[in-house]
Amino acid sequence: MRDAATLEAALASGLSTEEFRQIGTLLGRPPNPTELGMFSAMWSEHCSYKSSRRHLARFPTESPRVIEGPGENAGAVDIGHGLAAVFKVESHNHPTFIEPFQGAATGVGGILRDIFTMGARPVALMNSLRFGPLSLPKNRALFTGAVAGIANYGNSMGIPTIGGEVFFEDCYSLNPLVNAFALGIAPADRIFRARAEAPGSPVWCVGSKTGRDGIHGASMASAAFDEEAEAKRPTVQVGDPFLEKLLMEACLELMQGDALIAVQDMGAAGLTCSTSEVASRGGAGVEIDLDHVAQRETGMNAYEIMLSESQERMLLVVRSGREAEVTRIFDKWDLDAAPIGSVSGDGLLRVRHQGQVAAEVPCRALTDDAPAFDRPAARPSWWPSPEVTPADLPEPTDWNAVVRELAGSPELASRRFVYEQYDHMVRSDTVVRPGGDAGVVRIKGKELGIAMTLDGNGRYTARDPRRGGALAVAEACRNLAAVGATPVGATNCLNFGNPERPEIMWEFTEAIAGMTEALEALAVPITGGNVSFYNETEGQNIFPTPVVGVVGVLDDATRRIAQHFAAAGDLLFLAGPEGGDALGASAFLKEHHGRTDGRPPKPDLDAEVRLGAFLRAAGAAGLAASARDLSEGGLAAAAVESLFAPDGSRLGAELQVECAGRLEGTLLGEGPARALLSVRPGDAEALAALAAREGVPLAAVGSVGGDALRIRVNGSRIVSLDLDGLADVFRNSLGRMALA
Amino acid sequence: MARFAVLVFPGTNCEGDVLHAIEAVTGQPAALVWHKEGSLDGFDAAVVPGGFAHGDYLRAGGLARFSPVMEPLIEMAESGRAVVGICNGFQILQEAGLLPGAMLRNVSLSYVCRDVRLRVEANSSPLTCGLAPGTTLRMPVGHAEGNFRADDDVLEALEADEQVIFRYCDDGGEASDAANPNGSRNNIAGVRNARGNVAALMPHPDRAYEEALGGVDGCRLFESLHRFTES
Amino acid sequence: MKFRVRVLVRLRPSVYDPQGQAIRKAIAADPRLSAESVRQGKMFDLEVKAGSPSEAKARAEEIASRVLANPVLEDFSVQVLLD
Amino acid sequence: MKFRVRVLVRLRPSVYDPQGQAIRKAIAADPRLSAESVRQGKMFDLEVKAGSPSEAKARAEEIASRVLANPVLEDFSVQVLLD
Ligand SMILES: Nc1ncnc2c1ncn2[C@@H]1O[C@H](COP(=O)(O)OP(=O)(O)O)[C@@H](O)[C@H]1O
Ligand SMILES: [Mg+2]
Repeated sequence: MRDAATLEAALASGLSTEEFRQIGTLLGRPPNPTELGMFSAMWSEHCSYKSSRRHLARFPTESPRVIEGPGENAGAVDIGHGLAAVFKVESHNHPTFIEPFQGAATGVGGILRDIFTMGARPVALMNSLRFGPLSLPKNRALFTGAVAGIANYGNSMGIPTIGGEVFFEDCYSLNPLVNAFALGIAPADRIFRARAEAPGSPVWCVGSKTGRDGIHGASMASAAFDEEAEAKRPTVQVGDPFLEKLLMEACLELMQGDALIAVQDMGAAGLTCSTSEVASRGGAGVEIDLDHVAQRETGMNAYEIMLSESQERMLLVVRSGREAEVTRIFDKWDLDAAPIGSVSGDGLLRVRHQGQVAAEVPCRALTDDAPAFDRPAARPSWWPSPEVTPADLPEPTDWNAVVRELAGSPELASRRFVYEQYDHMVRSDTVVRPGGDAGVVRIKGKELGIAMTLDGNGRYTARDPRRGGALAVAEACRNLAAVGATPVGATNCLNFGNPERPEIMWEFTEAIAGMTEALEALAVPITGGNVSFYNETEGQNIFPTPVVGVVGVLDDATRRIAQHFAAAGDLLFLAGPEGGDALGASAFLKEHHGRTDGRPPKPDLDAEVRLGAFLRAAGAAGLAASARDLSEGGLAAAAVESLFAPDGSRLGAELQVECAGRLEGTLLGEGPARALLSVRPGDAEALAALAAREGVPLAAVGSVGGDALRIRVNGSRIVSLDLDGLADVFRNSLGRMALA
Repeated sequence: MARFAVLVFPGTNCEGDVLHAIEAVTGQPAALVWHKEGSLDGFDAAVVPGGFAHGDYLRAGGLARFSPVMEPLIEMAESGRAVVGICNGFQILQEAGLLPGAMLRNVSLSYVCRDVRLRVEANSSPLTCGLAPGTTLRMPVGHAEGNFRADDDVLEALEADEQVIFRYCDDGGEASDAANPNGSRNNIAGVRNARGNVAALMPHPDRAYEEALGGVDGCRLFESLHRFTES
Repeated sequence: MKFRVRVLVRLRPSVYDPQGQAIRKAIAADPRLSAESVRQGKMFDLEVKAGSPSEAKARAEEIASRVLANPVLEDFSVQVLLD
Repeated sequence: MKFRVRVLVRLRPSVYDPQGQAIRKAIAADPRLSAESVRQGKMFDLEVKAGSPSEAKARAEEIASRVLANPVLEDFSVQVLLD
């Protein structure tokens, strides 16, 4: 083995003095440079969750439906019919900032591998995006590049992207967020796990060849950005969606039989992470010889091979004697596949290279023995932020202008520019397309539909992390209810700043507390997720941005609730508690007044539970012609969104509301637990009875029809916007800003 | 009874949709055929479905012609049986020389997935033989390279010979610029060969064959294809 | 022997080039830059086994005409790189 | 005066080129063709107004570094075409 690594080298690789000492204790000797590199990657924040692990333990993770909770490559829940939905969300923030197209694309590639390693065929994708304002050319390049990269990868894979979200705030200018979500379907009794048992079983490396790309990716994602990091930047990983498509087909074909013991994708920290995790989960060891790893470049040393983050690779643990099956299937798909070692019984990860032992480390030392901190958390002095009420604001005079401005604002304009670049129809199962509250895919040959949504509001969380966390969960569940679906499981991606700062840790723990309260109230278990810390560039931290992905089922997908107005003459109802006129941290404040302050609305979890039950019952009974949840932009935004259907058809509407004081709160307030429904006149009575039974207040707020969006307040018309003009503003503004 | 072959290249991703649509619409059997097959014996028609054959690397459809299955596919076309392409399948048939023209990148330079409206221009093809010219249909597109190009003289000949079978049009049936999702010359969305047995289009009838998907106009194309194989 | 050969593939002059157009616009948007026209093409660097430079060129021409260029839209040129 | 300038943009040697890989594999299926390696790049033909060839080259270099090449992944070279 090579010489011992020095403390200086350890510090330079991101480890602390204490961690370096601990490694020495675990090994009984100092590590050599290759081993140091392996520890540095595996003990990085990104791989070890050292600042977050204790706090994540607070999430509720159980329900009768949960098959696989946090800990595996992805979570899995039972959706009936003998099927499981396997899903997870993951961040690719730092790579996207370095190279938006490839960074975002490889984020999609990575999350898809997490799904098909579980034996599930991916059937849907979503993504949650945050960028700085589009007024800056750099942000436009990041935004358009990331969207094109996501499109390129998902479209090539033949998996529809059916939902997601995009927001713009100053704080993301130097630190954009790209969180990618994927969902797959597997037979509930054939979920693959990444556990290497059975010593002697061969270990294979399959897929792409290993190159020098992305070495240090894990540690990069665990450090704040500065100019020095920019200079150290690793070779960017280039995605190869074609190769991944073949890899997916080959793996899924192989998984039909029983030749495999375990499968683990290679993501962060590449071979190091996949071998040590697969072994330590199974209580085993692994011995590999790097000379057998197919290499794309010449002269790679052990350190480089062990830490390469070349994309589109998988580690397989094969049942002894079944190697021929692996060869046959990978040959069919023209993919490299080679045995590189075997499972051992000694618990060690032993790495040979060119006839020498290049590293020998207990697998558990890399994984389970990684440090875990309880970092100090401290509430910042500005908290709580003062409430904002209309009395603090100049009163708008021209409401036509206000509604038009908001309909075309970065916050509220249609995301068509984005989702039309994503193939959202491939697989011919998409029954609710993007542009609604949640996307829905059906399962051919069954009545079952799967609904999904991805939500988070960094502005809310920045002003009140606990409320923001709860509201993200509440909104996601509300979005599912608006299509008639029942939430069955959730995943989450926690995008935060530098955890070494006590106020960031406070944001983190508060957000988790809020999320937990809402998850418990709504009875939704967390089955996995991802934490992205160090979203800090040049000393500026992003808004704390938890993103929640919730998956729901529709037992009868034909009973889904439509997301757009269905027929002229239908009546409009606002369901949910009165007094939802909160304006703190709202879209209106931001887009009209240029302010992001104030306190977000107080979550009302009981009301959310009742609203959800009401919407599902209304959907099942066929009483709702359409539904939209109220969120950013309140009632006015929900109305605008409901006008323009994805097939190009459109219907006008007239909102009629009563308002004693200022109008802003009534039209644009973001109080939770509310939805806008359209209803056939003949069903109105039954709907009212249902609302009464479920304890949900219901107010008549107008009707569908006409060639304009009209708003009448206390009987007098204050808004009349013709549909052609409004359609252009709503549907085309984001594209115009992006391509300016 | 007609037997349909649905070809699968590495990177193809709409084979399941096409298979399902054919079976659901025509009630006839269809089978997936892997690109390494050297024969299409026993099939009455072949469909080349959408996706990203060979990743669409180099050019969309550009690398598929090296597959063994292309030889029997060309024979099938020469024998007068129906050969049909959808989206990437269109590009593959062009690259193989079975259909005229070539696809450039969309003028927007972006992938585009949305519903478009099509006008049937001629019923002299396996995809349109059951449809009256002038009929309009709605179905999704999904492509980045669907910008149909051919030299002026080629284009003139195609038009004169009624080889253009579909054009992008607006709700009123007009082939306007606004209705053109990719910049195709003459709003061309689908063409056939001179003999009238090979045809393709960029939009996806395989994504519009059930109400649940938001439209059923795609059924008419599969019904036509079925009728063509019976004649 | 191995030879390095460069193949350049261009859209024929009569063919509209949407990518070149978009780049020209992007250039025009930057006051420091300007270009009268832009045409985008593709470049391929091949390594080819052959007995002589002229044989390498012939092999690359075969590859270019069969694979790399689409004759409906494109022209190509081939050059053996002697380093 | 107008000059024609050619800019060649290549992936840096250490960067993986999936397109080149796939092309090499596909042509290996044709017994008449073979290449040891394929790397794909881009080519741009610009028309640039300048007082001299060297000024044209400098202008094109500016365009290449700001617009045509992605410095994270790519290198470029510029050549004034004298016809
Ligand atoms: N925010 C979170 N909530 C719940 N579970 C989480 C969260 N973040 C990470 N996890 C779980 O921790 C495990 C390790 O995550 P990660 O390292 O991102 O997986 P991968 O190795 O696939 O990248 C996974 O099982 C993941 O679901
Ligand atoms: Mg994983």
